[in-house]
Amino acid sequence: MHPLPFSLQLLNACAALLLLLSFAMLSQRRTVNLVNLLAVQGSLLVIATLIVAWRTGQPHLYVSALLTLALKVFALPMLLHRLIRRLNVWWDTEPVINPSGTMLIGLLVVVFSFGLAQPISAVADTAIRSTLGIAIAVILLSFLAMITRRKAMSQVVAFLSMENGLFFGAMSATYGMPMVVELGVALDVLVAMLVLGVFFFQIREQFDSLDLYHLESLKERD
Amino acid sequence: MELILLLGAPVIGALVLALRGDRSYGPEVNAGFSAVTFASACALAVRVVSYGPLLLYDEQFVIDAFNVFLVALTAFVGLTTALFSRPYMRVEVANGKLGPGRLRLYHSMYQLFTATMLLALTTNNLGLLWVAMEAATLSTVLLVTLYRTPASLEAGWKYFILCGVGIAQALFGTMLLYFAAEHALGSAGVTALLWTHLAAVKGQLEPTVVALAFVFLLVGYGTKVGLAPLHNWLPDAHAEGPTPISAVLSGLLLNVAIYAIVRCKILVEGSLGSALPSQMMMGFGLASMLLAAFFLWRQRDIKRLFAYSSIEHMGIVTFAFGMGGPIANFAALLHMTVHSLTKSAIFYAVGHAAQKSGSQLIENIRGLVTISPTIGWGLMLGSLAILGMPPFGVFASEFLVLTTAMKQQPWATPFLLLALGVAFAAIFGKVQPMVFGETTARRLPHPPALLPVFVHLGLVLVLGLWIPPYLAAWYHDAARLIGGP
Amino acid sequence: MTPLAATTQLLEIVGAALAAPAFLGWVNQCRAWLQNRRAPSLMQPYRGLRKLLNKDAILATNASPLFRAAPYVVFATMLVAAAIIPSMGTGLPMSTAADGIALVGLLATARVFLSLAAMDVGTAFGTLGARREMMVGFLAEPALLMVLFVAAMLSRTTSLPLIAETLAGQAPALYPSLAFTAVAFLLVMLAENARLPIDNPATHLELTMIHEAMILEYSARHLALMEWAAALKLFNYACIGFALFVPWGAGNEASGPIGLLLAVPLLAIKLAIAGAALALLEILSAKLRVFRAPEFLATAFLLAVLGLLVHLLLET
Amino acid sequence: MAVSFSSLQVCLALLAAWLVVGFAGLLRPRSIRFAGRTLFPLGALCGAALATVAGLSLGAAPESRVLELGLPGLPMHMRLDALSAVFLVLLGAASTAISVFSAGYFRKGEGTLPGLLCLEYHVFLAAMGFVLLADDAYSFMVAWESMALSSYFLVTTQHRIEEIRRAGFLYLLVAHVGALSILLGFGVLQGGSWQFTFDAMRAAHLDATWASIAFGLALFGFGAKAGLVPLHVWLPEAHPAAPSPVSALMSGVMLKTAVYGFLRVTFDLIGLQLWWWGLVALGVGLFTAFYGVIFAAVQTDMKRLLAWSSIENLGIAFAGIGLAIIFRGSGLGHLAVLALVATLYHCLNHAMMKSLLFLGTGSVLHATGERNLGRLGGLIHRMPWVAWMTLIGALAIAGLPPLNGFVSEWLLLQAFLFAGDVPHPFASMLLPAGAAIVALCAALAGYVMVKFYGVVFLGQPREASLSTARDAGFAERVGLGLLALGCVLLGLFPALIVPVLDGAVAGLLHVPTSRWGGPWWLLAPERARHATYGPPALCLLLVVAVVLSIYGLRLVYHRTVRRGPAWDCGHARSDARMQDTAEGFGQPIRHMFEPFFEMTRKLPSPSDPTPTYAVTVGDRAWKLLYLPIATAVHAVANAVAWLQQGRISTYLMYSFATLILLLAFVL
Repeated sequence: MHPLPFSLQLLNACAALLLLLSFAMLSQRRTVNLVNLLAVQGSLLVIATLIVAWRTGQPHLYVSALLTLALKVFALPMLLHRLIRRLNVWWDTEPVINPSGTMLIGLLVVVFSFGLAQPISAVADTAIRSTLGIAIAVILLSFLAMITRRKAMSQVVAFLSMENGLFFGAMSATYGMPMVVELGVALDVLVAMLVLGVFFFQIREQFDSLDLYHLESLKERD
Repeated sequence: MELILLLGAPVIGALVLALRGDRSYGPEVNAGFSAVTFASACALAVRVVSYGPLLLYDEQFVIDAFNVFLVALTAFVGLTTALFSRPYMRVEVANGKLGPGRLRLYHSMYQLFTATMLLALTTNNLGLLWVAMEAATLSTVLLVTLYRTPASLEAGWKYFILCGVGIAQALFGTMLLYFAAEHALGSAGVTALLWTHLAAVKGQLEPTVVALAFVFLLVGYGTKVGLAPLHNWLPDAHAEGPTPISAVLSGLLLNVAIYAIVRCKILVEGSLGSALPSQMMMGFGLASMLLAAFFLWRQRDIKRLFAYSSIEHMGIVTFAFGMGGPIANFAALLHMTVHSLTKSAIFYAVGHAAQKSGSQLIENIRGLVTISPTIGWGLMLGSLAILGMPPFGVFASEFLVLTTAMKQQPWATPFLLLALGVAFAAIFGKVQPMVFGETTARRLPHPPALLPVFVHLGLVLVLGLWIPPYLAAWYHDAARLIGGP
Repeated sequence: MTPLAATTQLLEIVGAALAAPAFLGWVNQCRAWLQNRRAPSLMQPYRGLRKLLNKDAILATNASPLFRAAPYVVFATMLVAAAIIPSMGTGLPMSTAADGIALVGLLATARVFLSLAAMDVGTAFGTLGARREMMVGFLAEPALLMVLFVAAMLSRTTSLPLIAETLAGQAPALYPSLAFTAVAFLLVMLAENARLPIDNPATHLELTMIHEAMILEYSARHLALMEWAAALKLFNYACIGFALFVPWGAGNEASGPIGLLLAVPLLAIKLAIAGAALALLEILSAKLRVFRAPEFLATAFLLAVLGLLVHLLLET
Repeated sequence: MAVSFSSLQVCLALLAAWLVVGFAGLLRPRSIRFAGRTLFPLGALCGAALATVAGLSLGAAPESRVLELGLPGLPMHMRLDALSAVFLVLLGAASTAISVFSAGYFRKGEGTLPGLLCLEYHVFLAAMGFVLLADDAYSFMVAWESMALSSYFLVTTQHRIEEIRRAGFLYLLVAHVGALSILLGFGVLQGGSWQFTFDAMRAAHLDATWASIAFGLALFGFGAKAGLVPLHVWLPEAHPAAPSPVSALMSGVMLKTAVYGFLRVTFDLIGLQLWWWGLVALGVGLFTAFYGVIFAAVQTDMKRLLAWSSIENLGIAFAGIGLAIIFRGSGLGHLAVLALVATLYHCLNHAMMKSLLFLGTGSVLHATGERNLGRLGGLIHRMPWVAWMTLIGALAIAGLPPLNGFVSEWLLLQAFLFAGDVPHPFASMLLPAGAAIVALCAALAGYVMVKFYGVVFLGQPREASLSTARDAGFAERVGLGLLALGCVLLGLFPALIVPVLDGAVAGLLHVPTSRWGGPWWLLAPERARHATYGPPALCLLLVVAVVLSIYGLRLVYHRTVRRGPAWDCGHARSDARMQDTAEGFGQPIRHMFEPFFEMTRKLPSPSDPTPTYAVTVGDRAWKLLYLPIATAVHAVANAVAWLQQGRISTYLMYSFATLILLLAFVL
């Protein structure tokens, strides 16, 4: 078989890096680094988008790349850094499951998501179908991260990386969603971040920390 | 035209109230905007009933039998809740639970919430549907945490995270649908997310992809419906927010989420042609009913009690939609209507009851009939209605669901019987001492607004004895639209 | 109704009313003889009645009208019962009005009124007697009913004269079911008529007495009626026994007046034998404790039901 | 010009009138006089009219009509056929008397406001009427549950008392579960034709399995309302809790709607009847009857005693139905008719006598404020009217000729006599035992009634306070009198009533009606060979005999009657405490049927200076059935609660697991 065009190789490389990043986030315990990793993820996303845009020459992809750049590379990480500084939550406590165990589960999740992607990419005629599996993997991995985290902040970061995974999946499978939807999604993410900001401060002033074990009083088990 | 008014009124209302919501006339303004919304909804309904389904604004909006009655219902309950929240919020302010700022927030977010629900109901674009659902979550999160108590913050956080994650799954599902649609329609771009187009080509959608998509959509929107085991945010959020919000969350938001699921189910079933979606929905429905019934058994907080009862009833609706077929769908639609009317009425009564006895704990609420018969009877009749006692409308739908299940899914009937029986024992056993017996309640600074309670209960009563023909026609059309095995 | 039937009917009622005390006397006589005592004369019960009828009646201060009415009701029921039991003849017009089941009902009515009257004055003995009487009754009544059921199933009818006729008409065959029920009937008869081993008609010991305890408060004419009714009851039971188990010889339309005339002495003979047998049974058996009475009657009840099953098993 | 209404229209109008009367109560909710002097008499008038109309319609052909109410595609169908008419007569007649009684009964300050009470009362009546007229599953269920609901509110009239609330809760819970099972039964019956009208169900053909399931569900559902063991527990709680007229209505009429529904479903809606169903119903019915009567015998609360006796009577009724099913299932239609006639007659009787007794207890309760048999006695002197009326009821329910209770017993035993004709040897072996149990229950009922009447009305008053008791007022007397009259008439003229019932039942079973022979005074059922019963004649004989004995004595006896203290076997002093108590009177039964009772005895120690002895008799059903269920539910609830730990990671894990599982399921 003839080798893939360079652009596609580049894209696959991005995909691989994304996967790597999400593993890193899974293991990372320093909140600042988490945010940085998120920013890197965002920039990889931008690159991937640009590649696809250049290959397919769809104008609206450039716009969405711009949007991503603004939102996920600059706005959100800055906001998060600000919050970290203001609420000085630099470290996450010991995760629910120890990192090695998490890694193992993560591995299984990756296998599962590749298996999941098979039937879909089988019908995909887009040139970049192989990346869909990675998108799903990123989504599920960040889900896993959310489960294992104990600090509100790191949970939120994981949540955002899940958004990234979704975005990447959308782009790799279908060259991105229609414009109106992308705008809406972006708006929602932004608002969500703002709400989160408010939240953090409220939680802070109530419990003067962002540990999630403060938030375990409403339950049925007694 | 009506549509613009329908969606515009609440948005403008949100802006206005964000600035002036804390004035003495704020609640009235709030109610006023809701009234406008309701009026336009009625106009829209009339138009659809007379001219049939509408596609508006280059097909971005669809109004058909299925969603128009939900729109009307949403607007109506929105209005009555606004009326109810007038005295309720005044009392809260008088009790010093709220400041002007939060009152502004409350009123504007209330309107915004209405707007997002109406958007979610009317839009034809699955992407926009998703956006609207997410927006609905966001607009209510801050309302759940309105009191800033630790419990309310916790509830808000769980609500935010769980629903956020769930909704993310739904987005992925939407994306997969889009992906499948592109292959079916061959055309990229906006039209591939328009429900009408998808419905047109649902036969050709790639089954495996669609099946996967449905799983993501079901888990995603199912989280917002509160299907067990995705329901964990629901009792907290419903119990900790202000009662009017509990009323609309229980009465309306759940309906909207169900609506989203059913819209997707129509497509998926069309493409799969298998009973897979039905089985999943029936499974979720039964699980929710049973779990909720047993959770009901050990509730101490009156609002949590009725929150769980909402889960149970959503389970019934999901089960009914899962069974499919004209009668089950009809029953499910009817059940959505009567449930939202009854449940909101109950929450109105509960709100005042809790204010009167200064506590949400069931053991602190006693003998309501003796101090204020209206609240007492409202709560009693409401609970009996929600428990499926004739001649209230809830019974009508449960009648159809049970009889249908007995013939189509006999294996499920023991579970239904168990769930309904346990739920009855649990709820009634807790409500009776609250209503009867020696009293502990006290007077309120503002006279409670119980008109909404009895208006709702009256409507439910009427629906139990006589369903007006045009309403029945709606239901039938919608049921036909939803189809099923 | 034919004149013969009318006469039979009249004869039965009057005969029963008059002969009943004599039968009681006869039983007592036999018992005395069997116990090697000098026996009271056959007329003794009549003398007792006359004596009572010549005394002033004393009513307890808080006795209600029910108390006064009861003796008449009890006596009347017994009289009517006598009217529908084919003792001398089977052509009884009145028996169309009440069949076997109704007969049991009549006896129950008598029992209930007796007990209510006993409770009316509100003495310790009265209520005690009433309770024991009802205890005996609620087991004896269904047993008697089952006995009648067997006969009714054998003869496909519940009207007593017809039962007697059919049973008499059939070739004398051995009916095992009838054997069972005969024993059951005997037990019921002993219990219902306050005879040993259930009750001792001769004592006023509170531990033993049932029937006597109930009529303690009665005096003079009321007491006379009660005693008379008791004698009638015994007589009736005897006649029921004859009708079911030795139905032969009762007169009917076919046999005409002669048959009726023959039936009278025949009945006398039957009564004589039955009375002697009853006395023999009584002296052979000892008084049971009241707690044991239910077991005794339960046996009767079970025997009767057993007879019914045997009938369905073997004879259909 | 003359306008003619069909009887069905008139019946519906009368039910509507009841509703109107009820809502009129809200006009002046606090006025006893308005409710008592105006509304309840009006309700009584409606009841009388209803009874008359239904009675007149008995001969006529069934007529049905469709109301513009109900679900779309399922308007409310109403139908008036002979069976409904019979029960409507029952409802109308009993409710007339009870309403008249209620007019004088309710007093100030008894919990619910009189106006509201009036509303609930008449809604209750109307709901029962609609149950009898409903001709489709939906309207039947609506009426059925409305009946339960309104009666629940009536039971909890004095909602301040804890155990009354408990009783109400238990009652509504059992009623609701029963209703759900009836509902499922209809779900089976409509047999795939999405028509819930009874006509469609008649048309639908079920195979044996589904038919049996439907029968089972109906037996469970209607049994819960009729108080069949072990679903009877609500009954002895709810009846004492309710005001006496309500107890009378519930016991006298509402329980009969269960019989009606069971008949309707079993013989009318289910196409086929299998004979072994009959064995089931017969067995349950007989066990219920026996269980009920022995528990009645050991009660110490007069209304509880009557409630248990109601359980017994409903058990007898279901036994009769079971017998009918056995006959029907073995192709002996004519005998089935005999058994069913007996059952219906028993229902009519029970409606009369049990209402009479409950109303009697109501008057006693108002006069003395006592329900405990241990504190009553000697009331025949204080309240003669109530006492004599109640005596009639007591004798009737004890099944003594020539009153009405005996007639149904007679008919039922006549039906049992044909056990030999049943082709299934097993059944024909069991039936005689059944007859024996019926006889035993009848005899025990006599025991119970002697205890009830003797302890309440006879003997010496056990409390000094009883001397102030006053006889019932005018309205109450009239109500009692009407019911007593009903008992006597039903007892004396079965020959006039039974053929009508025969017509109704024969129509139900599609069996040719038969002559019930004899002149007006003689009951000579053709279906039962050579068996005749002429209550008027019998009664005449008794009267003549009494009169003769009185005057006969007058001839030979000239002495006077003196009053004196009780002799009491020469005991020096005997006071009221020496009389047998209710517990004492129940002692032999406790002794004999010990295994059935959950007894807790409190025995004094020999050294106790003030010894006290107490024995309480409990129902084993609680320990054997209900407590285990409750504990099981509780355990499950606790286990389920473990799921909700309050930790958000756990919740996320649930979502994650669900997602993965479903995806794996799809792949």
